[in-house]
Amino acid sequence: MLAAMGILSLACAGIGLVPVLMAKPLDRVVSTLSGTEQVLPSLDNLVNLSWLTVLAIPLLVVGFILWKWAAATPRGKEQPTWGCGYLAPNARMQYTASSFADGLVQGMGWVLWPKIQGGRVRGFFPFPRRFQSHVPDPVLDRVADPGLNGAAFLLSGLRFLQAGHMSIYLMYILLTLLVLLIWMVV
Amino acid sequence: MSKYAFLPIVSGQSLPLSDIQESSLEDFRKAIIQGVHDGLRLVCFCADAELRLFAILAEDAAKQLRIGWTKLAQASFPSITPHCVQANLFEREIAEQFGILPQGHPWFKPMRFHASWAEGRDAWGRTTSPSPAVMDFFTVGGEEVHEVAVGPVHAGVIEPGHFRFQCHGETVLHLEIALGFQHRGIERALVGGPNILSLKHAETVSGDATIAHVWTYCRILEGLAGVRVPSRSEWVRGVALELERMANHVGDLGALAGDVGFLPTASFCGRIRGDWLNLTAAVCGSRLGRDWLKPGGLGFDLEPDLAKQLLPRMAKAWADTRDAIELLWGAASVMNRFEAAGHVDEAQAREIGLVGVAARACGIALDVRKDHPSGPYIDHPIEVSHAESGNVHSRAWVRWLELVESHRFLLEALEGLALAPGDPAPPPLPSLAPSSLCVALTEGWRGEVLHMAVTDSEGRFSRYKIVDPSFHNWFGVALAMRGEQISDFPICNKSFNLSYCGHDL
Amino acid sequence: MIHILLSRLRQGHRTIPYPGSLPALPERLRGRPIVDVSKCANISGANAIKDGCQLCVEVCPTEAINLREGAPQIDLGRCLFCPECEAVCPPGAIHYSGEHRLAARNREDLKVEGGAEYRLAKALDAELMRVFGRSLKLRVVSAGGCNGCEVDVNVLQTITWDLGRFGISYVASPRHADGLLICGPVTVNMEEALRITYDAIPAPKLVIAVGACAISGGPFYKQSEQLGGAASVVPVDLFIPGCPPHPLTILDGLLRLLGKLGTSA
Amino acid sequence: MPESHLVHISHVLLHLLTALLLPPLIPGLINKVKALMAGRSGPPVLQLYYDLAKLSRKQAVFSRTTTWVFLMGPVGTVAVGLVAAMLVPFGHLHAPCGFQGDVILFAYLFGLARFLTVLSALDTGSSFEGMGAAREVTFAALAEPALFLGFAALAKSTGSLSLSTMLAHTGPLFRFSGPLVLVLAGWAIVYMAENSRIPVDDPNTHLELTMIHEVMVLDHSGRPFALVLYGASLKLLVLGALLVGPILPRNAGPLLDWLAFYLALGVLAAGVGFAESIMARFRMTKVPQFLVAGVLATAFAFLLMLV
Repeated sequence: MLAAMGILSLACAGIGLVPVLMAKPLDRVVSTLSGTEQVLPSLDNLVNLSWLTVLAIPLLVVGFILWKWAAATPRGKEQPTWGCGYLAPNARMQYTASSFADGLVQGMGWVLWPKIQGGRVRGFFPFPRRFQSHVPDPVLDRVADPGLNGAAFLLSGLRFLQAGHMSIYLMYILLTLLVLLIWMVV
Repeated sequence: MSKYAFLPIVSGQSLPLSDIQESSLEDFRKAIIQGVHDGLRLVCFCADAELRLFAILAEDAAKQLRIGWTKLAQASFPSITPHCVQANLFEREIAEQFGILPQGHPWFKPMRFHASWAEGRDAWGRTTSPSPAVMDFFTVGGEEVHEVAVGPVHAGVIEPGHFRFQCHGETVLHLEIALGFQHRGIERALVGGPNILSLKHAETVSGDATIAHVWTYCRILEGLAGVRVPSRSEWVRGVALELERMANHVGDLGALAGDVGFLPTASFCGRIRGDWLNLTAAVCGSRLGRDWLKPGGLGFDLEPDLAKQLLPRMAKAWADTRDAIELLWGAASVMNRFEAAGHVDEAQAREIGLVGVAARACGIALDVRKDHPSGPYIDHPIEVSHAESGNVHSRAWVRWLELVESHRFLLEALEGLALAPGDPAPPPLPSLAPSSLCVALTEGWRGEVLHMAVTDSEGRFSRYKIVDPSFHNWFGVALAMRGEQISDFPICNKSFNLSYCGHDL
Repeated sequence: MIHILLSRLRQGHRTIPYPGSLPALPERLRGRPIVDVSKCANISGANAIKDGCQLCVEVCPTEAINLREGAPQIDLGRCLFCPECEAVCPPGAIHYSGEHRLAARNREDLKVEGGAEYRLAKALDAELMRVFGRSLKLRVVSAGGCNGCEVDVNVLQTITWDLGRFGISYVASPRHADGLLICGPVTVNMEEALRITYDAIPAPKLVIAVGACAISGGPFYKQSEQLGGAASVVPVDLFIPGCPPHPLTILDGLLRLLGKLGTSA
Repeated sequence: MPESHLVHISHVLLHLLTALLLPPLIPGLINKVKALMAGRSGPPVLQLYYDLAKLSRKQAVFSRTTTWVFLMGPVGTVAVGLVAAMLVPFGHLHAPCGFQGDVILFAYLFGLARFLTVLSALDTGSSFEGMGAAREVTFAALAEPALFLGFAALAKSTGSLSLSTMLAHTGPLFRFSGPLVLVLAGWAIVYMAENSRIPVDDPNTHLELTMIHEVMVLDHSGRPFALVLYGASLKLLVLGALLVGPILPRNAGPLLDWLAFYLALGVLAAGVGFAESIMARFRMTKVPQFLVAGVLATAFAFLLMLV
């Protein structure tokens, strides 16, 4: 898993840093697929890709110099992350992934309809609670799944047609042929 | 005979302990639960080293307090908190200070994280000294929730405290507050007093509310010593208290503007607050009013000449204040922010016993200056300012209304003082009544400041209890954040602007 | 918008021209106390009290006054600048001046004696000055005081004092800071947090203790709940006495440290 | 060497020097304007230069939990910012590097910088920095379409996909027309969001819970932090050049062109300072609406160019 991700990210970095190398082969793929010489403007011409490469070098050089300069800073003793001087920080004080996404989830709430449980604390001396939120996939969970389930439910009503007797199936074929014949004549 | 077993008493009154009949534990609990159920407020509930429990209920409508006490047979009693939320912190304090266990307390956690005062008796059975703010916090379980732990060292120039948010994304599911970092032992230090340090300790309960606490402390001593303060001196004390209110409210409104990034009011108010502080400094040499008040009278008088000098300076400061704060109400972008955050409803506010600006912003017209008046407020009543919505805007608006009212009071007082000749320096205070109890309330700029002292057979404090308004109100901050955006916490917190040191003592 | 511009016109430019000229200080401001040994009843012949006079020592709430060779020596690190000693002294040997300059680099320099010159804070050495001369970011840590010092530390950011124009500002993260500004006596409960914050600041770093609490424990010096000042936890480079110090006193200390005021007393 | 080459080289040199040295001046200017509006003297205009000089001499404290990724954020931001600066025309006509399609590179360079900053923030494990990172990506998801739609409108107007042509030769029809105003309005919103200015973020309140950008760099110190600060000011310059590009007079002569450019940047900084002085910051939940307004403005511009 990690190796595959690593290879992909390396490829991304490669395309990002030296896009010139990728432009020609990509153009060839496009022209082969489309069958003609030039359907789309050549990627090579649209963006002056060699510039990107030229700029990537100073970016890396500047980055390297700054890195050296910043890393060469005299270092004091390592300390815990600043936590307002509190004595007993714990693991629950790390920001969570769900919280990280919450801003966008709330913002897109009209599409995503997040399901939230246990968010409200009531009473002066409340009992410990659990908070749980879940964002169903709007396409899969909200359209595709219910849609297919609904279809399955409706269609299951037609189950009786599947009697399992060869003769009845033959009759279906005959009826179909008849219908087609009538339709052709009309 | 009233339906409450507790003895009526007024703010500033001292009486021998023997005059207050001891209740049985059962009656004591009943009186508190029934009283709070009927709309009285639990304003003080504490223990002392002899396992006595004292409770004071405020019957605001009748302008009086009700006091009762009981002596425990052992170091535990059935918790009142399940029936009366206002007892929550008081009971945890009692447990922490004297190792007395409130059995069945639903939220039994330390509140200041110090070792028990009672040798070898700890309510949690701890043997080592506790680590601050290290406790079992309320958690909302689930892998998606993250906790945000803020403090003790906060971003701004703010006192230390620990805030634990249960969050999902930007939404706060729950906030729990753990304080105690400022605990420096003031109540313990006052036992055995008054001595030469006691006045300084009263001044430093909460530095920004120096006058409110010192005045209350002075009234305790004056009550116990049976001294009456000349009315002119009381006027001057009123000036001190209202100047303190002016400076802090102006500062708070500026800071609220700053927290929403509204530069004009933030910049102007920051400076104008200094003008009000400097008016205080003109009288006593200290911008916070240190050494201005003294038991029995004043440390520094506000002579007629000085009063005349202060009037034009105050007029200038007031003109600037109006100008700067009116910008706030005119800025739609600010109003949007203020109205959106930090809501506490009136029922909640009553149940948890909010006081001061925070309570008045929820529509509870509660003000010690009107409900338990003393000194200049008896003859020159103030009008209680309040708002209805219980959000950040209401708390800001109440501050503004109070500024207007305090300015009116100051103008009247300074004009009066400019004509009245000064009082002679107060004579040294006679010794305090032995085996007595005195309680005094003052409406500081944050809200109700309560001090209660019990003296021993030699007239020394055997117990000195301080209840800063912050003690009641921190719970309000936590409630106001439920379901809110975490990015609104700073303005929400600032709109309460509670004292950490006043809570931690 | 028009209202805002009009307001700006009315409010005007309000940054004080300090250090070019001194702002008006309250007349009753209790600045640096002055001990006039010649008037002291414990020493001089004319006023001498037979068994020796200890009144100032006795009324001082924080034991800031000691008798050295008979004459009072006031430790400004402990002094709360209350009027007790001045009021009690029969011949008026102790007197508060309006002098706001109080900051010192060493704890020992905070002692006021009759005749001796007060050693004000010296600037940083050349090496540190090269680093911090034009840019000093401070992390303020409130460690158990009464929030009085915080009030006046905060005030320096307002338009009147405008700390930023000297290249000094307060920052949120200790990683971004060049020093700690500590208020409060350092409670037991804040000790570890203070240490964590100090360690989180990259070297070279400065520590500034503001107020009597941060220098000596202030009015809480007898309490076991506190540690008696910042120096008990971290090395302190600048002491600014007061309870709380006037903003001008704090500003004077900071500017002195950065060599922006010269060395004259 | 012919004279025209010398002139060209001197322009490139000036461009390079501007990109390297000018950025820290911009926050200084903004702060000065804000100070004047507040009625204070304010920090010196050169304060950020002083800060950078100090930070380069200081030690850095690294968090135990961080890895090399932590350093990638600041380094990447500056490296990427400098390269992006080479694509945008500053004063006179062309940028040092201009080619068809550089606009896409430009946009993705910023994406790359953001990605590195976010990674670097997440590397610390702090809940504050995670919070900042989440805010950054959420808002970026709305700011980027506005940038692209603006580019699309300009591309349609100039028939070019090179920033130098798009910004410097917008064509007489497009210039001072409705679509341009819409593009600039949309980009102004992007400018405020990307540079963490009011009303989106507040660079002055250093409160962990409310910030977007600064909260992501709470753990950086010393030289890496210097790079963060410098990178942020570089972004002000580059996006500023983008914003003032289409309205600058070109071909008035090299000297005047450069002067006009610097002046326009100064006016922009003053404008930002002024805007920050008169309005409050939005509530965090309102920020997306504000950004969507930017997207809509640029989308309208693009539609207007199509018809």
